[in-house]
Amino acid sequence: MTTLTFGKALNAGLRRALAADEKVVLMGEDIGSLGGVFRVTDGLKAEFGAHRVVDTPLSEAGIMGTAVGLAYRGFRPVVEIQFDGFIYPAFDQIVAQVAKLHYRSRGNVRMPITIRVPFGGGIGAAEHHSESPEAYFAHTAGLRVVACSNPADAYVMIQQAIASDDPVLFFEPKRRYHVKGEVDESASLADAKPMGVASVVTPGTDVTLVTYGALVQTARDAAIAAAEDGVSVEVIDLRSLAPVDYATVEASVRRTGRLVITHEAGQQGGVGAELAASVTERCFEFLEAAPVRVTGHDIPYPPAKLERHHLPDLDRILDGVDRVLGRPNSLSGVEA
Amino acid sequence: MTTLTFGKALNAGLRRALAADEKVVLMGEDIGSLGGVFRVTDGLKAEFGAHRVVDTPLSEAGIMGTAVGLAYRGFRPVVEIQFDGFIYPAFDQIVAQVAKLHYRSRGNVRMPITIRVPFGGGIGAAEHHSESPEAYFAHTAGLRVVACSNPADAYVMIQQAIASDDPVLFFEPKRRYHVKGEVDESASLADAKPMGVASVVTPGTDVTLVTYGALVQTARDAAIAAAEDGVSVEVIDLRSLAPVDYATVEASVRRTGRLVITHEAGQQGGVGAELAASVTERCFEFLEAAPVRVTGHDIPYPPAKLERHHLPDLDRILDGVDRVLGRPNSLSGVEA
Amino acid sequence: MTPSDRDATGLLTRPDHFVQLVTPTGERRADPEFDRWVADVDADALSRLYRDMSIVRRLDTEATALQRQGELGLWPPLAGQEAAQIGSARALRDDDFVFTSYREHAVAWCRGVGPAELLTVWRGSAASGWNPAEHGIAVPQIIIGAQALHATGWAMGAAWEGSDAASVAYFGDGATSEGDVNEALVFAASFDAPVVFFCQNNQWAISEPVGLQSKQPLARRADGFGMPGVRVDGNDVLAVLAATRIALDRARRGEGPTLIEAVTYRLGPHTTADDPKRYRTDDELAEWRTRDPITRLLALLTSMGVDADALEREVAEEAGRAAAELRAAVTTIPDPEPMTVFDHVYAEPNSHLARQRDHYARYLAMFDDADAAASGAEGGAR
Amino acid sequence: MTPSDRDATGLLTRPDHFVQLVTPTGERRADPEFDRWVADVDADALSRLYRDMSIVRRLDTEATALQRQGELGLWPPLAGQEAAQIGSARALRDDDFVFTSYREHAVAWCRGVGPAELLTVWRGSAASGWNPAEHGIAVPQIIIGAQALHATGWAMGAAWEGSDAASVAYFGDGATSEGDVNEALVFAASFDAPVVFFCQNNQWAISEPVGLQSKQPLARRADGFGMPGVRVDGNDVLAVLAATRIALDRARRGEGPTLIEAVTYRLGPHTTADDPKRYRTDDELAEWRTRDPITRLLALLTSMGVDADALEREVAEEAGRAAAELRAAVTTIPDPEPMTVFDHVYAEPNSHLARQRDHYARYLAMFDDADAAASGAEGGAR
Ligand SMILES: Cc1ncc(C[n+]2csc(CCOP(=O)(O)OP(=O)(O)O)c2C)c(N)n1
Ligand SMILES: Cc1ncc(C[n+]2csc(CCOP(=O)(O)OP(=O)(O)O)c2C)c(N)n1
Ligand SMILES: [Mg+2]
Ligand SMILES: [Mg+2]
Repeated sequence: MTTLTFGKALNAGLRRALAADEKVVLMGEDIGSLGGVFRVTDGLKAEFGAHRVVDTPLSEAGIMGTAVGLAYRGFRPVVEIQFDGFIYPAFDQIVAQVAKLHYRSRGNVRMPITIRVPFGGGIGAAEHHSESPEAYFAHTAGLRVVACSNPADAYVMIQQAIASDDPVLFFEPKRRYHVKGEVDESASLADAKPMGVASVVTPGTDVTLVTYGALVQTARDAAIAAAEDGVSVEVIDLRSLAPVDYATVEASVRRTGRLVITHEAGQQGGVGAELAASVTERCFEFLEAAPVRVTGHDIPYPPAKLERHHLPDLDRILDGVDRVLGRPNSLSGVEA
Repeated sequence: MTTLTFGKALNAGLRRALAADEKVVLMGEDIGSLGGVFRVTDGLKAEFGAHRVVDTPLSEAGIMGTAVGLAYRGFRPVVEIQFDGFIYPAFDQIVAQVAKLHYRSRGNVRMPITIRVPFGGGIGAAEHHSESPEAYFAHTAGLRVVACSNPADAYVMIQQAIASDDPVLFFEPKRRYHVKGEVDESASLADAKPMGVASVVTPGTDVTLVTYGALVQTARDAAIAAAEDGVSVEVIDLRSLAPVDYATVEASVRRTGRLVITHEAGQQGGVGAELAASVTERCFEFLEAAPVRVTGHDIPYPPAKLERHHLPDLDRILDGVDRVLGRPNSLSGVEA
Repeated sequence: MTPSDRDATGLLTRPDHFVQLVTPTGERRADPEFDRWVADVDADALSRLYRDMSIVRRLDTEATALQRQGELGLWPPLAGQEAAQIGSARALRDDDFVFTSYREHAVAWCRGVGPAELLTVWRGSAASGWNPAEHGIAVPQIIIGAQALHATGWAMGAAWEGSDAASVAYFGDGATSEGDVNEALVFAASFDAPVVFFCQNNQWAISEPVGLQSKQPLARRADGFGMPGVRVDGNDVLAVLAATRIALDRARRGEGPTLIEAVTYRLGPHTTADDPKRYRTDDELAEWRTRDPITRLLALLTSMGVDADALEREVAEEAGRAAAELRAAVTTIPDPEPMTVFDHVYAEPNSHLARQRDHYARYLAMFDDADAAASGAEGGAR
Repeated sequence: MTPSDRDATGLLTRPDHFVQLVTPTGERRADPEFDRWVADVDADALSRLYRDMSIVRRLDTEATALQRQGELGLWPPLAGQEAAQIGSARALRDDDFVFTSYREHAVAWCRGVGPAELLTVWRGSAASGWNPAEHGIAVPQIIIGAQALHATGWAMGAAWEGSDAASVAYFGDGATSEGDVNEALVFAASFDAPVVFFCQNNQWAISEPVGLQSKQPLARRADGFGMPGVRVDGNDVLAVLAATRIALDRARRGEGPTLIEAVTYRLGPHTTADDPKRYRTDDELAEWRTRDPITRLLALLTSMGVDADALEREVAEEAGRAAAELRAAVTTIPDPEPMTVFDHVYAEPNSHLARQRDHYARYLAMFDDADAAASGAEGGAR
């Protein structure tokens, strides 16, 4: 076990993937000499060379489109999108090419492309640097979408994503890059929990609280606070957003009968919408209350001084827990 | 009242909008001399000139980005995206610029841009010509998203969309372009039903069936078939997908206690997910069963000879009705 | 810059110059730079090119007919662009890789794609008709311009691997307005990628004339991106062959990308769904017919002493057989099984899709049950 | 093409030529084509440009300091690019419209944007600091290249309205690789849009040198798109002014777009979050410091007989006052009220957002209630 920051855990995972398979190439803006604006690829160009860790011209569609061509030739490109808000110029290449080419080629062409996206807010950034675009990709057939929440997962999951023969949107909660955790660098990938499986990170009995990415820590804190209030909250780190590990989620909801979902992205059509709808379909008889969503507002990401009024935090999550339990809450007495 | 096809009703609505406001300009590929590949803009260039009906170079981002500049100067651009599958190159300009500029400019810059998108399948088309991308936009704050289902609505709603000071994604069910209907060309816009309000197109008491676009007709047919089976289905044409007119939907579900949603787009994170989640939140106590979704599969749009195994049709909708009613259905006996 | 400014390979870097080795009436014009690249192309080789072009035109006509008869959902005819496609594709090696748009049937044909493979996608029977790895040609691309980036990425990878294989990106005049194509030029130049950008300027993008996309010859776009651009008569198969060989040679020698503009004309409609009468004149069409790539080659062969009548007859016969084969092939394309709609979405197991697949299978099974119950009665579960 | 190939306006169409009217040591170099465009720029006018440049540099330093002190969230310094920004922006009319990237503080300053307006967005206090209509300058653009299309659309509209106003799109060297910028060139050429594409080639896109984006001078990109391209010394305010005037004149006369590449250098970090030591050498920086745009202008003024010491003193004082004003202004920027987070998402009422807003108001009210209950106790509802 080594203690690593989230960012360094990713770096270590990328290094191992580069060493394990010479077809793995990293591509992106400023990932070489600079080591990425978050230093996630620090040192890798020096170690593996400019043909394995490739600084590209400034064009996201260009990066994604050439990654498709590289995949056609048998490479496993790992693409870094510098910030969440810069993924949209590559949207066409992602949804019409990366996501579809395996289907369009009847399985003859594989697109084992990993698309790394630092995502989410909470760092006081400028416009377009705090987006949570995961729902767009979870709605896109042909993609897998994962989000990691801690260094240990980051280290393993980035390797799993790269090893996957399907394209993976790999969301990294940028505000957690500096958080430290224990990482087992010696463990074998084969023994690791598959990236498609969710983690119950705090067991509980009264309410199931599902989240991913940066909010996993907030949800765990909320569970502790709720416990002080006599409410036992089970926190699930979803890890995979598409497909969702409903076995884990369902098992929990069947026990608790109550579901709260929280994410930074807006509510309307967010990942939480699918979760609420799917869990309702699967567990209707077990639900004591409608699933509650605690999300960012349906607004463009606000300026830094307002982001705390946008992002779900401990208090808002606890209010959601109160809502699902029918305890006094912000909407008490409001007509649904 | 005039009898017009869907396409001609749109043409008439566009003509009226062009005549009413000289700041209205139409932009797109092949919309001028050719009148659009579906002939929706037929004759308009001849009537209003090349500066009002503008054939553009072949670039969707270019069209959308210049439309933003035109809006900056006070124009009301109406952009045609030739087919649904070609909207993705413009995605960045839509979600990062069109959707956000009013917010980003603190209300100083308006983006009254109408984005016309022929959408959906059922016409035996080639790849990328049958997409249902509406959920991407419904998840994007700052946009309004509407879909029309009949000539009368098309005629009015296109004018309302153009008159709106907010950007509107305007989805036109391409397989209905040739369907005829009565259109009142003399009616004033001021008296028309707002485009944000849903329509109960078939009243019923047992099940609420919500849809939009091409499937409205299929849903109505399903209601007729169900009636023969003794089931009374209320069909709601949503018209506006963002925001959704929950007043109308809720009122219906409170009466029926059962909700079926159908759309062509995939299920995972589709518009139906939000509807199911929101209605469950708002009407939990009234629901007799979990909302049922009858949707396209979560696959890339399939080749023409398989599309009937992808698109919801009358039988699949009726199966959904059976599911929500707990009558014998395809999933009878299957563990949820 | 003077007209004699050429780079080391002898490739014209003045893209306004219009390279033509065979005139519309079939005369061979000497070109001090290009001639040596086709010095080996004797009457026999030219006859083979004539054969290629004649056959693909016949196949194209047949496919159009098949569409009119309802056997295909759609067909984008290539008629008029035979020299551009054959001349370029015949310059390729097996280990090169081609990324096309949707109209490059002749290129596919040169890559060994068979008739059923070719028609599958246009019949709507499956998402694609061939295995790209088998033929060294990607599945067709309908998103305008997207493949230019794919070709560039493939070429970057080939170079990184130390191979001297090259890729070719085919796209149209309209495609040059899309961001993707321009970004491909940027990446290719930056990485010295061994890719040939082959633009068939057929004068139209559906109803839009090339003048709406560009006020300059498209080949001139190359220089600003840092690569040579060359403008050839796209109806002159010899000029196209020479230009493509030069560009491929550059690529193989690590000198990077080249943009070729092949000036040609789409004689037919954009697709079988299009009516070109709405946007272009008969005169224009007639004018371009005089520059037909096939008749010009036959004229050249005649002037070289080849028995043109015999060749024409022989090739027409062969083309007829190929057309018959195509017609026969279309009906051999199997209709897809319903449940295959779920195949190949993912390369690995996917729990969500597996469940959806299972549910749909159960749904379909209802009809079997109902059918069984009604012992063969028509219709569905109700 | 020969070096004397110029179009009617006298604009160089050979973009490799590097236009410089004032050398780094402050000597005035004659240019037969450009001189007449700045014939009116006498010592007084030059002093005003010197004043502009000195003040914006001082403001830039102050803003960087404010960021270091935690008053701003981020600041992208313009130091080194004063001549490029002032020279171009001072060529504009009030009814022209400017679309910038994020680094064009000097352009904003020329457009009359005040200190608090300028800092608002970098402080994170609001989504934007000024009303574009009031100053003829759009809100800053962080999505690289997107604004090039906006400027083009605005210009198309201006021309359609019969106005002779023009727009300017500012973007960086890195931006030239994005599809949007290339598409803007396509649209602008196609519609003869009165837009000036003003590329500040400051040699770097964060850590990436311009050589990664292009192997050619960027101005050379223009020709292939059908417009003149001109390459000027971006640290020479006079050359920049001349080039911009020429381009604007072309635009106003309906002759369409122009691409200007202003060759300059970013002396500071990409933003206050960047450490340029990781990717560039001290030598390079030292070399560029010798080409400083401000000292060179002062040298020129001295050679023209202006009392440079006095001017320098006077302007330094004024710059000091402006900096103090900036510092004072930052604290006057109001912190936003929580509920304003919902303002301006839509121009028209929106039922969904209204409900969400109402729910959040109720949520916030809980804390007020709790606070009230605890009569002023710290913390939230619990
Ligand atoms: C991104 C995108 N936008 C629009 C279309 C619709 N479309 C299909 S072909 C075509 C014209 C293409 O013209 P060109 O590039 O010249 O190729 P050609 O058809 O002449 O071979 C258009 C606009 C598309 N397929 N993809
Ligand atoms: C679409 C997009 N991709 C990436 C970024 C991140 N980014 C911000 S500035 C920058 C470099 C821009 O370089 P250049 O265009 O030369 O402008 P400069 O900063 O030098 O003024 C990058 C990559 C972005 N803002 N937008
Ligand atoms: Mg064409
Ligand atoms: Mg730069």
